Formats: sequence, C-alpha cells, structure tokens
Amino acid sequence: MRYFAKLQGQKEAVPVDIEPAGENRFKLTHNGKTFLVDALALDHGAVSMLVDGTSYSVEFDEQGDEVQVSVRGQVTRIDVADERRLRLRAATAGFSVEGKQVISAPMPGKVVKVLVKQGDEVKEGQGLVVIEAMKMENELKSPKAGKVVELPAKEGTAVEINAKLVVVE
Amino acid sequence: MRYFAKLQGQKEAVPVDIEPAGENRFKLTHNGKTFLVDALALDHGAVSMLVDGTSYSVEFDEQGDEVQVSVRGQVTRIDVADERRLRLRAATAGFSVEGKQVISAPMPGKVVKVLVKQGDEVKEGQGLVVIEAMKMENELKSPKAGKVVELPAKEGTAVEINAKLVVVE
Amino acid sequence: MAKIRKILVANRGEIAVRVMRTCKELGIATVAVYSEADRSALHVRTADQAFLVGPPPSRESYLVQERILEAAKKAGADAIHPGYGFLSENASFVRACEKAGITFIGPPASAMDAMGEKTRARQNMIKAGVPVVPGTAEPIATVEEARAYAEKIGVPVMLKAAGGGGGKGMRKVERMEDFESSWRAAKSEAMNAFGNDAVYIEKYLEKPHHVEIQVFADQYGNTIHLNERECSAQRRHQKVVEETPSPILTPELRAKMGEVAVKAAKAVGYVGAGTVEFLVDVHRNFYFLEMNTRLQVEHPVTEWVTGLDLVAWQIKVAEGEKLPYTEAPTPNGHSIEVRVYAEDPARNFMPSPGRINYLRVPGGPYLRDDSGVFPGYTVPNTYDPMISKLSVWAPTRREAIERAKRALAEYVVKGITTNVRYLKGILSHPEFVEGDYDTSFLTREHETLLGKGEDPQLTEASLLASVVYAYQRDQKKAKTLTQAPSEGGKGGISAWRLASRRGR
Amino acid sequence: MAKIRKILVANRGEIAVRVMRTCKELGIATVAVYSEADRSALHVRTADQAFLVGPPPSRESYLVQERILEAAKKAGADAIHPGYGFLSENASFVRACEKAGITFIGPPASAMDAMGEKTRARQNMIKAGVPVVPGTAEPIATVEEARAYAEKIGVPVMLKAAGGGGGKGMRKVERMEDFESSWRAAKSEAMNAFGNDAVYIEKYLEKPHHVEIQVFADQYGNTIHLNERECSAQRRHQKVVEETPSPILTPELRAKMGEVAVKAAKAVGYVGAGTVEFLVDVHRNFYFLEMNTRLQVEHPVTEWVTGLDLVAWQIKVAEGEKLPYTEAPTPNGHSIEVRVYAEDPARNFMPSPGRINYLRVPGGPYLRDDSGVFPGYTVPNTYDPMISKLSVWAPTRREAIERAKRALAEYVVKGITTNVRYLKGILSHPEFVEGDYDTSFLTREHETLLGKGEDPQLTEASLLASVVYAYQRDQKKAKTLTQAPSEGGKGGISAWRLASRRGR
Repeated sequence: MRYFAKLQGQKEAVPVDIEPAGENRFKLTHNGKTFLVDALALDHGAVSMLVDGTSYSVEFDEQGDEVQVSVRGQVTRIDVADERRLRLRAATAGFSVEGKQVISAPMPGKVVKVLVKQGDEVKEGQGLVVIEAMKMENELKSPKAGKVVELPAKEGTAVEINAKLVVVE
Repeated sequence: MRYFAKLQGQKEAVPVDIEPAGENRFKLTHNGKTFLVDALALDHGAVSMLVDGTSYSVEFDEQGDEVQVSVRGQVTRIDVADERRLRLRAATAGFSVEGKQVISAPMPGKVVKVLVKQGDEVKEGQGLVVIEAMKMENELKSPKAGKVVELPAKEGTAVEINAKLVVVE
Repeated sequence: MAKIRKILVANRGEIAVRVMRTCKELGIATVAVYSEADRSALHVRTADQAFLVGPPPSRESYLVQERILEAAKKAGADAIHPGYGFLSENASFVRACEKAGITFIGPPASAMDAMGEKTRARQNMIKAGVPVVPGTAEPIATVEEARAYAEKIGVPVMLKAAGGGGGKGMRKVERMEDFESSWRAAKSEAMNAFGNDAVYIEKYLEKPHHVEIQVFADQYGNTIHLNERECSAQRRHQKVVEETPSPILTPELRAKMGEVAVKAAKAVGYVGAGTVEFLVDVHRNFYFLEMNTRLQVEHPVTEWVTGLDLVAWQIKVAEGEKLPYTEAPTPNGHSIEVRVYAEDPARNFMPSPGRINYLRVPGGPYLRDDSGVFPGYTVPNTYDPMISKLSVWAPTRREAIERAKRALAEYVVKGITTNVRYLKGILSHPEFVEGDYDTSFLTREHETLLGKGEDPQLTEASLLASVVYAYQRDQKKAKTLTQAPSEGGKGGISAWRLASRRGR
Repeated sequence: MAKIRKILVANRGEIAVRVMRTCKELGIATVAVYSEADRSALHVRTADQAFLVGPPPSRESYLVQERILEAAKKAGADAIHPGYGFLSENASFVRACEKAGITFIGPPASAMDAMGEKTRARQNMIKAGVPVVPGTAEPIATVEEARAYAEKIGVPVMLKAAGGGGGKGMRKVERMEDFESSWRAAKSEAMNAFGNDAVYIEKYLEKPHHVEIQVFADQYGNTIHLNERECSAQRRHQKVVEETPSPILTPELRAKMGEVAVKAAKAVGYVGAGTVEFLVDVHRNFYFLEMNTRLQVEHPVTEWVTGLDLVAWQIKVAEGEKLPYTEAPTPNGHSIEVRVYAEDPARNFMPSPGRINYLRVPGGPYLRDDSGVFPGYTVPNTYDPMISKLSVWAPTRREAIERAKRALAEYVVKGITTNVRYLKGILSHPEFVEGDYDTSFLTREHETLLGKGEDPQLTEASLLASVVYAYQRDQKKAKTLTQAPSEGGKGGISAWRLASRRGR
C-alpha cells in the first residue's frame, strides 16, 4: 500500500510503500531504499520501532491541527495520507499552502488588540491580532501578503483554541 | 436517587441517597447524616472531593472483579448498585458469598500443582492449586468447606487471569 | 515559640504543592485556596482542606487579602505561607495577617516596606553602603519625565516595576522610538501582576550576569547567606535556567557578595528566606538590583548543594527557632534547574495551555521534578505557563549538565507544547557549557537554541514510523468499519487525524 | 586504558534502565537485549540498539550466554554490564566475554569463582581470617546427609543455594518435619534462578541483623569500602526496605566491619563494585554471610549519602581508571530505599502482573524513583515482581522516614496491585522507627504491617465518593443510551462495572 508523507516545511509529499511482514513487522520502501521495520504500537500514541537493531522510541502527539512526531528529542511535524485522500485533499487545498489563509487562535485566550480592519491590504509578516494567554501577549502575523476579507476577531472577547480570527486572501 | 454501597467484609449494603445540587455538587444522605459534597470527576478514575472544606483526593481502580477506592493511603473495596440492580444481584447471588464457590486464577501464570482431585471433600482454608507467576509460587485455598465439583485446572498449563480452576460446593 | 499546626498556602501550582510536601513531612496540616479556574488543580488535591476564593483572574481571587484570611479563619490555620508571586511581597497583607493573629511565614512588614518598593530599596541600600545600579531614586510620575530621564542617562535603559519582581513589568528600551510603548507595556504588566503600576528607570549594564545570594535570618538577628545562584539565562527578564555555584564566581567574590547580601538583609531587619539579586558586570563589579523578600522559584538548586529544606527552615524560623548554622555551608557539588513551560519556543514562545494527555517525568539518580500538574490535568490559560521545575545534582558542573540533558530527554508531555527541547538546546550550547553566559545569551543565540538542525537519520525514522502508525490505524479502522458500517459516515475526516484521536 | 564506547546491558527492568541512564550521561552508546515477553519493555525503548535473545523464560533468553554475546558482536559493543541477577555472577560468562574480546564490567572470573559458590566463599573467608556463620563447608549431595547434618547442629537452620543470592533458593527450617519439603523447594528454586541446584546448610542465628558493606576496588589493588547498608527488613529472604547508615552501627563497628570487608575483597583479588554481606547478632558480633560480586539492587542509598554514581565508577574501573578515593567517605545524612513490588500484601503477597493503566510517581525534594515501567505498560508475569525502587535522602533518619512516607503517599498505580501501602506500614511501625529491627521483623509483625485499622472518616469519604462516582457514570450512561439505543443490549453488565471500565 502506498502512503504519502509530507514533512513540515517541505512542499511535496513523498511516497512510501508499506507491506505487512509478520507480527508488528513491516516492509517499507522509501526513496529507493527498503527497510524491514519492527514497530510495536504502545498505548498513548507511542511506537517502539526497531530498524536493523537500532531502537527508536517514537512518540506521536496531535495538537490542534498537527501531528508531532518525537524521536530522541527531535520533533518533526508530519502529515500522512493514502492515495485516495491525497487526491481529496489536493482538491480541497488541504495539502496546499496557497489560496485563502485562515488565521485562527493558536490557544485559548483573550483578544486584546485587533491591528487591522476589514478590507486592509496586509504584508506577509504583518501583525493582525494580539491574543493574551497565561499572562503573555502574542501577536499573530499574516502568513502572506493579501487583503483582510473576514475579521471575526473582536477586542476584549475570549476565544477558544482554533477560533477563526482573520481571513487573508 | 437511592444507591446501595457495600464495603468489603461487611454483610449488608447500606443505602445512600444522592441528589444533584448544582455543578459538581451533590447532597448525600447516609446513616441519618446529610452531606453537601463538591465532587469533581477527573480523568483516569480520579475524583477530587470537598466536604465542608476537607479535601479528599479519591482514586478509583477496577482490578479483576473489584473496585478499589483509595483516599489518603487507605484502600477500601466497595461495591455500589442502585435498587433495581441490587434486587437483580440478590437473585443471581452476585451480592452473596454463599453457594457454589468458583476459585479462579487471581493472576496470569502457570499451574504448577493441583492438590485435590474431583470429588474430594475439602476443609475451609485447605490448599487446592499452586500457581506460579513472577517466580513466586502461590497456593490458592478453599474459601469454604465442601466438595470439589469441577476441576478445570491442569498441572503444567498456563492460565489467564480469572480462568476457572476449581469449583467447591 | 509556638509550634505551627496548620498552614494555609496562599498560592497555586508547583510552589503550593512543594510547600505542602514539606508540611506533610513535618506533620503540619495544609489548607489550599483556589480560584474557579483551579478547582481541578493539584494543590487542591494535595491539601487537607481547600477553599474557593474567587473567579479566575488573580486580582479577584489569589490577590484578595480578605478572602485568603477568611479561608484561613474558616480552616483554623495558624500560619500562612505565601509562596512566591501573588501576596508574597505585599506588606499590607503581612499587617493584615498580624492583625488577624495569623503567623505570616516571611519577613516582617517593615522589612518588606524597606525592600518591596524597588525605589525605596535602592535608597535604603545606598544608605547601607551597598552598591546599586545607577538610575532614578523614585518611581516616575509621567511618561514625559521618564522620557527626559532616559534621554539624559542614554539608552539602553531598563524600565522596572517598583512593586514586584519575577520579570513582570520590566522592559529594556534600546531606542528612544520604542520608549513610549515600552513604558505603557511595563506599567500595564506591573498593574496586572502587582496591583501597582509604579515604574522607575535604571541604566542598562552591558553583558551583565544576574547573580543572586540566598540569605536567611532568624528572629534574633542571626543572618547568614547560603551562597549564590547564577540566573543569567533569562528571556524577557524571566529566568529559564539557574545553577549554583555560579561558574563566574571566585571564592573571594562569593565571600564578598555574600557579605554585602547579609549587610543588606541586616539593614532592613530581615527575617526568614530572602534573596539579594545583583548584576555582575564584565569587570566583576557587582551592583544591588533588588531584594526578593520571599522564597525564589529556583531555591531547589540551593537545597541540592546544601542539603537543606528551605521551606522547613522558613517554618522553623517563623516558629521562633534559631538558625542551626552561623555561616554559609560550603557548597557541595553542582546543581542546575530548568523551568518547564507550557509554551512553544518555535512560535515566539506562544503559551500552550490545554489538556495534558500523557506525562512521563524523568527518573533515576540525583534529579528532582517539582511539578504542579498531572496526567489528565488541563493547564488553564489564566496563570503563569510554568508547569514544572526539573533540577539535578552532580559532583561537577560538567556532569550536572549531562545529567540535566539526560533527564530532559526522558521528559514526555503530550497534549500541550513545552519548551523541553529548547531547554536541551540551552544546556548543549557552547556558551552555556563554557560557563560565561550573560543575560543577553538567550536572546542573542535564539536561532541556535531552537536547534533547527535536523538529524536525517531521525527524520527518516520519524517518517517511517508515521507511515506505520497511519497504516496500523487505517487497518484497525477498516476492521471497525466492517463491524459497524454506520461509522462510514465519518469518511470525511482524514484517517490520520481520526486515528491519532483514537490513539489517545 | 581503552575508553568504552558502547555497552550492552545484559539485563531488563529498572536496573537495565538505570545503567543506561549513566551510560547516556557519559556519552556511551547502549544496547539492550530482550526476550519475547519484553518487546514493549522500557529498557528496549531506552537503548540505542536492541536485540531479541529468545523466548520469555530467562533460561532460554537472558541466561543464554551465546545469545547475549552474539547480540554484543552484532551491535559492536565493547563492554557488557550484567546488572544484578541473570548472568551477573556467572564466572563462565565472564570467561566467555574475555574470550570474545568484550570487557565484562565486573570482577574477574577468578574472584567470582572464589566467591560465587557460597561454600567455596566460606572456605576462602575462613582462610583469610574472616568470621563466618557456622555451617557446612560444602554443598550437600543427598537429602539424607543434609538431614543428618541439620540434626547434628540442631534447628533452626538455613538451607542456601550455593550458586547465587537475592533470597532465591533459600529456606529456613524450624522443625525437622519440614526439612525434606524445604530441601526440595530450595533446590528447585536454586535451579530455576541460577541453573545450579547445589544447596548447603548454615546455623540460623537468632534475631540477626543483615548488614552489608559496599566495597570497591580498581585494577591496581586499591580497595576501599563505602560504608554499610542495613537490610534487615526482609520477607522470605527478599529485601524490602534498605537504609544507610545502619541504625545499629557505632562508628567503631562500622570501621571494623569495613576493614573486614576490604580484607575479604582483597583476599580474592576483587575488582569493581561488590558487597560483603554480614549477619550481626544481638551481641553485635558479625559473621560473613556471602559476597555479592556485582551491583546491588539497593545501591542508591549508598549513592545518596556519598554523592557517587556507582555505575559510572564501575565503568571507569573497567576502563582502567584508578579509584578517586583512598578511604571511605564519611556518610552524609541518611537514605532509605523501599522496593515497590507488583504484589498484593493482603493476599499473601500474590503477584499482580498486568497493565499499568495510570501511574503517578512522587516528586519534590530529595527523592528518587528508579523504575522499569511506564503508564500503559503491561507488567509480564514471567519475571521478578519489582517494578520500581523509591529512595529518599534527608539529613537525619527521622526526617528520611517522614520523607519516604510522604513520597509513598503520592504514589498512584492503577491496573495492578502494589505493596505501596504495606511499605508505608513498615516505615510507620514503632520497631522500624526505633531502629533496632532484625530479620524477623516483617514476618513477626505481619498483621500490624498490613494496617487493617481503618479511619472511619476516610471510610465514609470513600463510600460517599463511590456513590457519586456511580451516580455520575449512570447519568452519563443514561445520556449515551438515549442517543444510541443499540447499546441497551449491554444492560446485563452492572453499570458500576461498565462505568469504571469507561473511566479508564
């Protein structure tokens, strides 16, 4: 079976083929190389993986919209899909970074300042909204140059995690 | 609503009345006394309970056939049922300790010795079967005087937790 | 010399739990107070009694003196331990405790008055002959005056809250253009943190080290110091890593600073645990910065190298016992503390409150985890993001660094983002390892500390593991779907996402 | 003096993890071996590499020398750390390592030969002028001979496995009627544990204390002792609580026993970490019992009061370094270790393997948890039931006891039964607190230690909480039932049971 894995910061998802090869064992082919992997899924999103005798204690953690993968202190953000879903996502732009950008609350908190108005032209990296949580103020910046097309954020209101604050197009 | 709570070692279940009294608050009546309890259920079977300002960090743990309740280092085994279930259990003798007694494996292990034969008369406290687990041998004793009416235990075999080993009647 | 039998801990989080641990060991009953946001908190569960003191904002709960005292009376507590922050440096609260006949575990109100307002403290220290950082002697009333003063002494300057410490209400101004916004930010933070928006100005020393001396005094005028802590690893004036001994102190400088710290404490009639903070410049001149009239977050490193329990000492001093030592014990070995924050260093240290789905703390020799959380706990977004302090001990600094790195590698927190990896970055940085890092270190080396460098072998392992994980979950899901076709409706959610939700 | 770069740890559980922790701090790569029952074990996840060595029974995996050596070669390990138990005291394995060119971290085979068979050890010690417990000089061939000897010296006698320690293959015989069954049991346990069923007989001393001396020797004949450990809190000859200093030792007796222990080690050309065990009778005479030619389970208490890392020392000595000290450091403060077992003291210490659903280990000052488990781990039923060791330090014994009790109160393990409450019972018992407890203490005071006494207030709180818990879950279930009527079919299961399953 073929999966596509996309590392954060990379444009393209890379194909990885996987076949079962016995109890907790898998044959994986990636980038022309084939690996025989002994991968035991443990509770709470942990996987003990042995590749050619090398031991990797892997921890998966989903937070908000991301899956973080930790191995020996290195944290990588990886998205994985099979072929059908890859097509699906391509269609809905889920796998892409182009188009409309929704800026949502990265944590529960309070909107202490809205720095733009509906219809404003903004530059990439320009501050849009300031959220306060845990006594710290955090400025959310525009991921791209564009125009503020939606602005649900209101100063002084409490917001939940992932609440839509600004849409830049 | 009325519940019946039975402490291990006690013959009778005692009635306790409970009524909701606001968020995480309950009015409980037990033994003629009424308590206003602030009880917050946490994950993993923990309850933070405040009664008149006294704080009890309660931990529930179900193991095999029992629910253990720990508060400040004291462990109590308690069974709770509502009225309908209490009647039900009385009918099926679930709440009683009389009648047929099934001796089952208290842990996964290996049957290293069977000390009785089918049809044997046994005394209360007489050894029936020896199980080995974690390098320790453990003798299971008869909970009552009676006769061995079933004997599924076989020497040298591995058994799972709760596997039926002997029935004494 | 009345024995204390019940202590109300007027705090939350790790410090409340830490104080209660010592109380338990001493056979003293404990009382917690909590806000509505903290009903599920560990300190409520740890205490023998617990009382609600108000809604989430500190100003309406943990900072309301009457509510705290009311809880103390209801519980029959004979003493209050304030922890750090909140009311710990509030002289009016000390007076209110006195009036209510409850022992305040800390210095007398007079010592707090003398040291609490930083500007007054500076004046007192100048009088006592303690060297201070050049700056204004008083809080400044208006932004115009402040601006004028800053222009006079020249940037960079530090704006500082007169009413409290801990990095709150503090701003460094490097360019006059930023003066007004920094002024406003400092005042607003100060008001939030201490209920007092007075701000004063100090000259900013270049490349200073933050070195502080732990002092202890009993009620009979015996005052000693317990050596120093090096706290130069700061970010936004918030300490991140602390250690003792300081790698830059010679025994002579230690003795000199200790002596001055004791002099400072004696000058204000100090009693209990306190910390005299100094800035040490490149020429190893040192200047009084402020005195924290309470227990510090970083007290565990001092405990590690002295074998003492500072909280137990605080209680004994409050009971009227004499100090058991007459001079500083020689530090034994080396200790390092790192602060674990619920924040994401890669996103400008954005706070990360939320539910801790899984938690595994490090174990093994010579390490200590002081935590205010537990698996299944939801870290509220109302308070400080520090969730735990990890400290280690070893015979030498080099070994302590390796031990701390090993311990951090064992830390697993899921559900929220923490700075654990960033902390490892600090401990691995050559400047830290070498030992001569000043307060600009963390800001200056920010990019390096984030550790963007990836090990391709680990990246590949992560990728393979992710595919196996997705595959196994898809297989499991396929099985479930066959058994329960009604779930097919959820096809819209990516299997990956769904899978990892189930993995919890 | 070749630096060791990669160590295979020929063990499992907490000790494998503990050794790897030190390796990590020293920058040494680690290799785990595991049986089929241990695929999910913590030591496999902690190591850099891991190799399967066979099916669950130790005799087919952890005790198979060729498999261990094969894994070491495959991994390119240059040294093997044996931990305790398994192959740690097997001289033939040491020789096999030598032959394979792999450093064995432990004493030379010759020292093991001299001390490994306990009967040979006794002969060697008598030669060296070390006092020994009266008994046979050789293992006894037949049960008849054994019986005759026991009759001659008179019961009580101890039957002991010649091939190993740790309480395995050991039986006390009080009445001659029990002699034969005890003999068989000792031989069979010995065979299981050490692959050697040789058993000998010792006179049983009345009310003896078990006090052992930690020794350390480098490759150059420098041999020192690191003071004693009191290990009289034993059950079935298995240590449960250990402490240092021993509450019954005077400085003079400590010095005398230390001297004898060093003499014993020197007599056999010892190298590395070892422990000389003594029985101390009511008159404070002491007798050599045996020498454990390896690291002990209870080494953390020695580490606490000396500040050393004994595993690091073992590695350095194996690399050819000299000992950094020439005599025993004066013990600093007091340390107590308790062993957390997966067993139910209320049911005759029945083992309790199974899944650990929830785990919260204690934190705060001066405590240490050495664990081989994690939340979500299933403790297999194949091996020793010890899942963790909790140790504490304090300036005095009294404070150490209170700290250990406080720490135990914080320990939460769900899914399996542990002896945590029983351990608290030991620490609270007046005989333990007073300090003069002998090896009969735990057996003699068994009923008291189980702590049958209940606090009615806590019983009432438990009852109320249980009803709330049942009620809340029933309410939740009722809601679910309304939403998904198909679940109604499960009505046969009690709501309580069902509820708590969901609570996980």
